[in-house]
Amino acid sequence: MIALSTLFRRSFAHGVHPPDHKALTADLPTQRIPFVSHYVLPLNQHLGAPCKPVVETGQRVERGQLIGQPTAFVSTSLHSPVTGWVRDIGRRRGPDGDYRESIEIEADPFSTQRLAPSPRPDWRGMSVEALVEALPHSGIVGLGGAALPAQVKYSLRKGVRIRHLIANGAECEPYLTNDHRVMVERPETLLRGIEILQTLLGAEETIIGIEQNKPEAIATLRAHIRPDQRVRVVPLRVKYPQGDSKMMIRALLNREVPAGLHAADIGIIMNNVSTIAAIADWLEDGIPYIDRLVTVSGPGIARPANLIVPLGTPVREVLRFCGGLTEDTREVIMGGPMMGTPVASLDAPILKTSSGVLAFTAAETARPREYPCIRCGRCVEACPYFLNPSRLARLAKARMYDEMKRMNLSECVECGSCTYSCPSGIPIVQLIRTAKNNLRGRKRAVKT
Amino acid sequence: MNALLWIFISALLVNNFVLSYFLGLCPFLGVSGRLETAFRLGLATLFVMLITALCSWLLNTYVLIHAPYLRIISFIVVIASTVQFIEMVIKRVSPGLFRALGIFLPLITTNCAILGLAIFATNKGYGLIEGLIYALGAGLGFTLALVLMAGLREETELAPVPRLLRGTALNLIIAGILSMAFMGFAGLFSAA
Amino acid sequence: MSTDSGLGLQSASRQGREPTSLRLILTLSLAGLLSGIIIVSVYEATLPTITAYQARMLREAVFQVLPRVTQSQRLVWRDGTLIAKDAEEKGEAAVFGGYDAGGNLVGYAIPSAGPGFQDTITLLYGYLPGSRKIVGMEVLDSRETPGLGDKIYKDAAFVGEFKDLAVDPEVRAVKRGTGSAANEVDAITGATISSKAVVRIINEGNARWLPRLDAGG
Amino acid sequence: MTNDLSMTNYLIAPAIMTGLGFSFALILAVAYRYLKVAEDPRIEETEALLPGSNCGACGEPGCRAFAEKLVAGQTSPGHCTVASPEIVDAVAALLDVDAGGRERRIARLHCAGGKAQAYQIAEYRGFESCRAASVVSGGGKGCAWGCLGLADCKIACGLDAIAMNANGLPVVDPVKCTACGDCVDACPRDLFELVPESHHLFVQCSTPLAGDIALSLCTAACDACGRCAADAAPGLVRMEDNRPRVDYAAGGPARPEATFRCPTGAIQWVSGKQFQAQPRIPARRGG
Amino acid sequence: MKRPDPKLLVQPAPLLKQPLTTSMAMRDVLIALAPATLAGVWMFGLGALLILLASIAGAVATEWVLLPDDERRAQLANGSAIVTGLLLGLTLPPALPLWMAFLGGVVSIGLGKIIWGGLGYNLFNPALVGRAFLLAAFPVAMTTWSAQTGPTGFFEVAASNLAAPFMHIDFDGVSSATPLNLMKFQHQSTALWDLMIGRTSGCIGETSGLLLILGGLFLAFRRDLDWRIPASILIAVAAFTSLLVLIDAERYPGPLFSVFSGSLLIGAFYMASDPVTSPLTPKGAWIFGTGVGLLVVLIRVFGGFPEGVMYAILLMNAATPLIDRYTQPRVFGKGLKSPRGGHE
Amino acid sequence: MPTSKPDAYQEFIKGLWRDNPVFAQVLGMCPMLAVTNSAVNALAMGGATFFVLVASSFLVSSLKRWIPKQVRISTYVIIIATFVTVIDYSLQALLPAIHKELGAFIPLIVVNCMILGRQESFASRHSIGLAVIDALGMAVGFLFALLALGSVREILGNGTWLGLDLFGPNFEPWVIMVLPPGGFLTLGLLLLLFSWLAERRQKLAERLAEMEVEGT
Ligand SMILES: Cc1cc2nc3c(=O)[nH]c(=O)nc-3n(C[C@H](O)[C@H](O)[C@H](O)COP(=O)(O)O)c2cc1C
Ligand SMILES: Cc1cc2nc3c(=O)[nH]c(=O)nc-3n(C[C@H](O)[C@H](O)[C@H](O)COP(=O)(O)O)c2cc1C
Ligand SMILES: Cc1cc2nc3c(=O)[nH]c(=O)nc-3n(C[C@H](O)[C@H](O)[C@H](O)COP(=O)(O)O)c2cc1C
Ligand SMILES: Cc1cc2nc3c(=O)[nH]c(=O)nc-3n(C[C@H](O)[C@H](O)[C@H](O)CO)c2cc1C
Ligand code: SF4
Ligand code: SF4
Ligand code: SF4
Ligand code: SF4
Ligand code: FES
Repeated sequence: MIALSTLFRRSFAHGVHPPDHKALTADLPTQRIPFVSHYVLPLNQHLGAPCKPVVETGQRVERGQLIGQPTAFVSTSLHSPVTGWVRDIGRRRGPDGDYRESIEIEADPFSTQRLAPSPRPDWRGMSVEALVEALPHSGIVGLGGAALPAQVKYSLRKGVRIRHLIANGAECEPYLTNDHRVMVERPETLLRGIEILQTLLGAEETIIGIEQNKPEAIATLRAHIRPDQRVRVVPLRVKYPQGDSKMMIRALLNREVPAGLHAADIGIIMNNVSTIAAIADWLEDGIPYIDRLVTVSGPGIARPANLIVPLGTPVREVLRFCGGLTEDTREVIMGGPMMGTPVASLDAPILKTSSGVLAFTAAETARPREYPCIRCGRCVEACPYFLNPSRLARLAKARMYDEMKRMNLSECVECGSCTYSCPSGIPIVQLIRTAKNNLRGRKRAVKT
Repeated sequence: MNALLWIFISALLVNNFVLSYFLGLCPFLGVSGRLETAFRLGLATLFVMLITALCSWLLNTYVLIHAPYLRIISFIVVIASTVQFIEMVIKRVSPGLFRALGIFLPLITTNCAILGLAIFATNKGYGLIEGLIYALGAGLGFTLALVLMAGLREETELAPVPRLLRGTALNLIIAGILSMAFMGFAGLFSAA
Repeated sequence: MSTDSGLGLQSASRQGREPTSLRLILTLSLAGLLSGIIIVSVYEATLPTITAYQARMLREAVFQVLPRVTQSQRLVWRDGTLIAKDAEEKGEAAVFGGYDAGGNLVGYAIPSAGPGFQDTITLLYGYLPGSRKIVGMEVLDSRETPGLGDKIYKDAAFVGEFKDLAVDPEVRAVKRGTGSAANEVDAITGATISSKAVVRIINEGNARWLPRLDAGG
Repeated sequence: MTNDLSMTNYLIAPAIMTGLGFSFALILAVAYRYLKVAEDPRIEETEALLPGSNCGACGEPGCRAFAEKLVAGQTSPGHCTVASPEIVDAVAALLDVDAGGRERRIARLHCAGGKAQAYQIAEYRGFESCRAASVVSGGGKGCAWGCLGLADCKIACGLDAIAMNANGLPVVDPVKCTACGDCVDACPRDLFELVPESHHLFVQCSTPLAGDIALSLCTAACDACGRCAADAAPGLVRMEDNRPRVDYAAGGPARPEATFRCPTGAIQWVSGKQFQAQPRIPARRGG
Repeated sequence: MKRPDPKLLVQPAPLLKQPLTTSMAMRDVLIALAPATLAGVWMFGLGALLILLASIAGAVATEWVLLPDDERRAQLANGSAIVTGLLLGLTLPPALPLWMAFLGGVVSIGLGKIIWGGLGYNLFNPALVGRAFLLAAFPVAMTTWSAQTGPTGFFEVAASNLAAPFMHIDFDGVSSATPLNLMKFQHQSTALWDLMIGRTSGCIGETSGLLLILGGLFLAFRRDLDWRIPASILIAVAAFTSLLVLIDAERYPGPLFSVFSGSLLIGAFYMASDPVTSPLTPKGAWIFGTGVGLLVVLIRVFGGFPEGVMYAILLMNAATPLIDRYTQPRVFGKGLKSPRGGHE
Repeated sequence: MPTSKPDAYQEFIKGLWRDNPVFAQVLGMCPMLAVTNSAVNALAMGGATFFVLVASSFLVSSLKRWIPKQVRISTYVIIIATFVTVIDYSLQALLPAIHKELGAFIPLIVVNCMILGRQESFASRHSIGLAVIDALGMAVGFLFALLALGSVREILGNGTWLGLDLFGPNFEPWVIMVLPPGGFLTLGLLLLLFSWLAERRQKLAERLAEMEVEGT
């Protein structure tokens, strides 16, 4: 029955249907992880320029205190997630293997860790420009994965009128359920945030797009929407990558965002539901972005959970709280299984974008031998952007990167649908990423 | 079947100059690396073939009846000079056209598809119209073979072809398979 | 210096000593002159042998397709009659009259050509106007497949079919063993197309020549 | 054939041929006069040197086009398959405007952290390419600056000048290397530098980490102790972001002494191939 | 530093993987072909089975010899060589000398696959390269069709099957014309039902039309082949022949006859649809299939051969790189009229 | 002008193998493929090319001083075409059967890139003696290649060699060998063989050199 109705739901073209594995954590209420002794806070947890430390080694900091200041428009602040002392400012290994300039904080074991609300602007009667001014002080970035400092999206180009606000509750990555928990546990906050943004942007309507496999979220939100609010919840087919902004816009509004443009350029602003809730927290209660909701899951985790984790907590501590890794764990991923980053070391800290910590065992990480591409076309039929992943991979293997550019390499969002569906086991996305990396500047220094 | 149509189809497919007569192999093997270039070379060849058909008919009709023994030498000299003259004119008149097609002219004149065309057309006793149709078929057939070959070769660039085979050896084998496929056209429109 | 100027002149020579156009023209003319002389000498030297050979081959072919013939004469159709003419002329079709020792006309050897399986087939066949029969056929030129199509001249049985073949009504090629009327030829198994092509070429020759031969003979 | 006819032939043939030669030479001479288009004279000269087979094997439509590309610097003489080495040299000599003058350079690697020295903290599985590995958590290598050992540089080197040694490091053959810079472009970690052949003092490490952190990742790392800078001639070696920079222009002379007190061997006196501390003494065989 | 952690693996995302492998696709093809293969062996006798074994042996042995040591096992294990050998065998006449079938397997893999760089890189269908080679090399043997033996004559192996390598033995069995031969050279049609259930002479695997369709649907259902290719071939053949019938019903074969006769079905479902050698793009698949269909009819009706499926597929294989190149789908968000003027 | 040490033997021998016009330089492919469906035809074509190449090289190198650079190629073409006509008529008179087989391909010797190439790159730059020796080497190399190809094609395609029956009456000829695809395929495989041999030789030489170094 559900299957039938699924078929008739609007969606985008192509895409894949990986098993969602959400049952592991979907019903687990969020809980707060205890404070640990050390926190590592990289200065660039967002797109754009790293922030600049405003504290010194040895200095005491309070929970919620500003420790890093934005250095550019595309940049944001950083706040201390604990009360304690700055132990060092230097290079630390980030989750992706690079060493980044970071602030290391040692928690004060005897502190109450009470959060002192920051001064916050009054959003009522505020203009969008003022919102753009204010948001960098919150440290909020897009929590849907891109980590774009929140204000950037609202600095609209001249002449652009926003008609739709879209709250992205798709959470199409398998395993992850933190957006789901936000929608189930904090519907008022989310709707408050929507109200604020909708008012400030002057949008006619807000659409909350939720994949059908989260009936509880759909029901909860529908129950909380007041009749006077111009907010709709639209269930979407379960299909990856439903949560990608352009795909979701296609699914909800049947519009195609032209390549090279942003949603805003066609009058749409999209935010992740968690981002919107974080904005509400900041504008209503003055809470800066210091805690991250993390889904800890996967076959390698003893006790899966949805956790509220202070930024900078080492992955190892998160795992320890969940009972540690099982014996046969082979790989730990930060983020979702489709787009996440494997971590090389458990010392890596939780960042603003770390929506999940997933552990996989030998069974999931085993790969059948890679065969040459047999041009079966499954990747072509999977790619939501209508690229030709088979050819891109072939060109990448022949190291013909410039030719790849002509095959629209830059349009690939690295969603991984192609790799997921390839029977020959070709690491297509990795090849694509390699090519992009190569083209981006052959002599780019990876480290700072 | 209409005789002219048969002449055309025969030269285009059945007796394709490259794949069945082995004519014009130098450009076929040399300049089929990239599709763009191959296509333009094909067009230029078509053009030279038409000129050749005209020249050889003129020579046959007005000169060689008096001196048949000068066939080879007069064909080559007249065709080469005419093409060169045209090349100069093109270069002068339209540098764009010259860039696109003209640069191929010298390569084409010294290949045997051109002389072969003149000699075959003479051997078959074609008149002016038949000769031109023949040249059209042969030129288009040459272009077809070249373009197909270029498409295939561009693809092999991406393949882990055994090192020793890379280059001419592989290209010849591809040509062999292509020629095998073209055998399917044998008897086209001539079957009783 | 370049080949795109293969036969011409190009910009300043590297040595800076540019020969006059006259010198170039002279060189080429001289080369042409010499080559003309060489070629014509060889031509003259070989011509008798070549023409003799060609004539012999032609005669042999005619004798092959017309039994009991000892002389032949090239005939062309002009103004409604057949006239003897040895020199070839472009675009003018000819047949060969075959005569016995007594100088009496035995029959005609008719050349004809047309598309075969691969390429044009050229053949010569002997025709007796009196009995309206074909009495011999020889393929002069073809590119048919070795082992298959080439049976049209290598397969004695097939060639034998044309030793006594009525031309009325049209000659027909039929599958081996399916009846054999006087005007029917058994096609070669595996080379039906070539066989049919031979028959068609003969029919075309007949259509062109028989009315004339019957009229002008 | 009558004698008569052959006599005519003897007249006709030379006449026609002379006529042909004459008239075409004439037409072309005239055409040349009036249709001439100015061109770079070097194209002529280059083409004169080429074999002139117009075979197209070089991928260009004829020798002329090839010569044009050569002069334009878009191809190299070696692409002509027919030309003998002498011809290739002659062409190269004709076109190479800045032959001589600059000192010969070779590619050197700023890393000595092979398998035996640098820790692999995680196992990498994926496309065997340094750049591909570098986008997957740094390929699991502890040092985020060090060589990944998956041979992108070797593959990029069209001249076969790079070989991977048993330790997983690329070794440049100074004889074959032409300093084309392909390896510099290929390396995702930017470890190659083109240095003059005569420069011997060279730092084989790129980490900006210092002290124990650096050493915890790689035993060959520079721990930024600064001794080399102190021991070298003034100005020759500067510490910059925890890395010694050797600048031959800034001071001198360079001497092997600067390397003597380095605790890790990160700074080396390099001559010939890298990573071969002593030149191998050929084994003596009987007779 | 002490490391209590397990040594982790860093393997790029996505970590999830659809449970599909190349070997599974090959296995599916073998399953799909099984009914038609069994039917062929049943109808043509033990000789047919020997031919299939010989061609598979040729293919597998060649792969074994020509592949580098470290790739041998894995490449053979994926089963593509077996598929190639089997498909080649199914398109051979039942009375062919076994050594020719073996040679066909060798050529299929040697010239059809290995020289291109192996699995996935060949641009022509390997089985058809082998078959085209055999047809051009031994035209007589390859166009001599023996009649069906049926269950009674199952164990009678034709003498010609057993000719010594490089030699031939004259065909002893009753040679019998295929429906297409009858059509082309005698203008005789064959009863449709006989065509469908395979009561005709022809290649080992081509006769039983219904079983071939069954297997083809299985493959299409499993998405091992692009349904557009067989669909467009059948549509093109049917449409073209219908047109001809409209012009002269006496002279030209009708659409149903054309679809069920000869190797059209095995070609459309199993050979034209070989993913490696057919276009990747949906639009390309339509063009490819239509091209095959038109060429088949062109060769059958106007050409020198009674059957044109093999040549049609090879010719379209040659055009595949070009088709793919010019039928890339429109990339999402590209080529739209931008809301703010200008393109992209 | 490249000035290499003229060594007659070297000049001759290089054309046979190292610089073989067909296998190494890939020139003159058209006549090579078109007429090699039998060894006899290959010999005849090789012989005709031999004559034209040697004669033209002789004439070109002896006249090189008097030919102005600007009309060099035109003159070469005229010279070559003259010799081709000569051989065309001679064959027709002396070996009419073979002439019929080779048919239209004799005239095409004029445009055999190898011949013009030799004039351009060698004959016009060297003394008469060297030019002739070089031409001899190249021509023999060409003949050798033609014969190799023609033999393979005839033996497999017809079961005969130079007309001699090799395998008895039951041999099944591989017709494809005498058809166009057979020409392409065989030459492709021969080229493969050539490069394999060349590589093996080079490897051997390298190993020898290494051993010498170590031995000292
Ligand atoms: C392949 C892909 C999948 C995505 N999936 C989701 C998702 O499931 N949920 C989500 O909120 N954002 C997802 N995003 C990010 C959205 O495109 C979009 O950036 C985000 O919703 C914007 O909100 P933010 O700025 O608040 O992060 C995905 C992006 C990509 C490229
Ligand atoms: C400098 C910069 C400016 C951007 N401006 C906008 C913008 O005005 N509107 C918008 O929707 N996204 C903007 N983005 C968003 C990014 O393009 C990012 O991909 C965006 O979040 C869309 O992806 P997602 O929707 O999948 O997260 C900007 C990004 C950068 C780096
Ligand atoms: C390589 C090859 C070459 C062929 N050559 C000829 C040929 O030259 N002449 C011909 O009539 N048939 C030739 N055929 C056979 C025809 O295609 C066709 O099958 C045959 O004429 C049918 O005749 P049948 O009905 O007597 O078997 C050839 C077939 C092949 C495979
Ligand atoms: C649906 C399908 C059809 C195939 N058809 C053929 C075929 O016709 N001929 C062949 O040699 N291999 C075929 N294969 C096997 C495989 O793709 C073939 O060996 C590759 O062409 C070798 O690179 C097929 C495989 C699949 C999945
Ligand atoms: S990763 Fe890129 S190419 Fe692959 S499916 Fe996603 S968008 Fe398409
Ligand atoms: S899914 Fe894999 S095997 Fe299939 S076409 Fe794409 S890359 Fe090739
Ligand atoms: S030097 Fe660079 S490119 Fe070469 S192996 Fe090391 S990391 Fe790879
Ligand atoms: S001496 Fe060695 S360790 Fe110390 S700074 Fe110099 S290179 Fe680094
Ligand atoms: S030999 Fe034919 S084109 Fe060169």
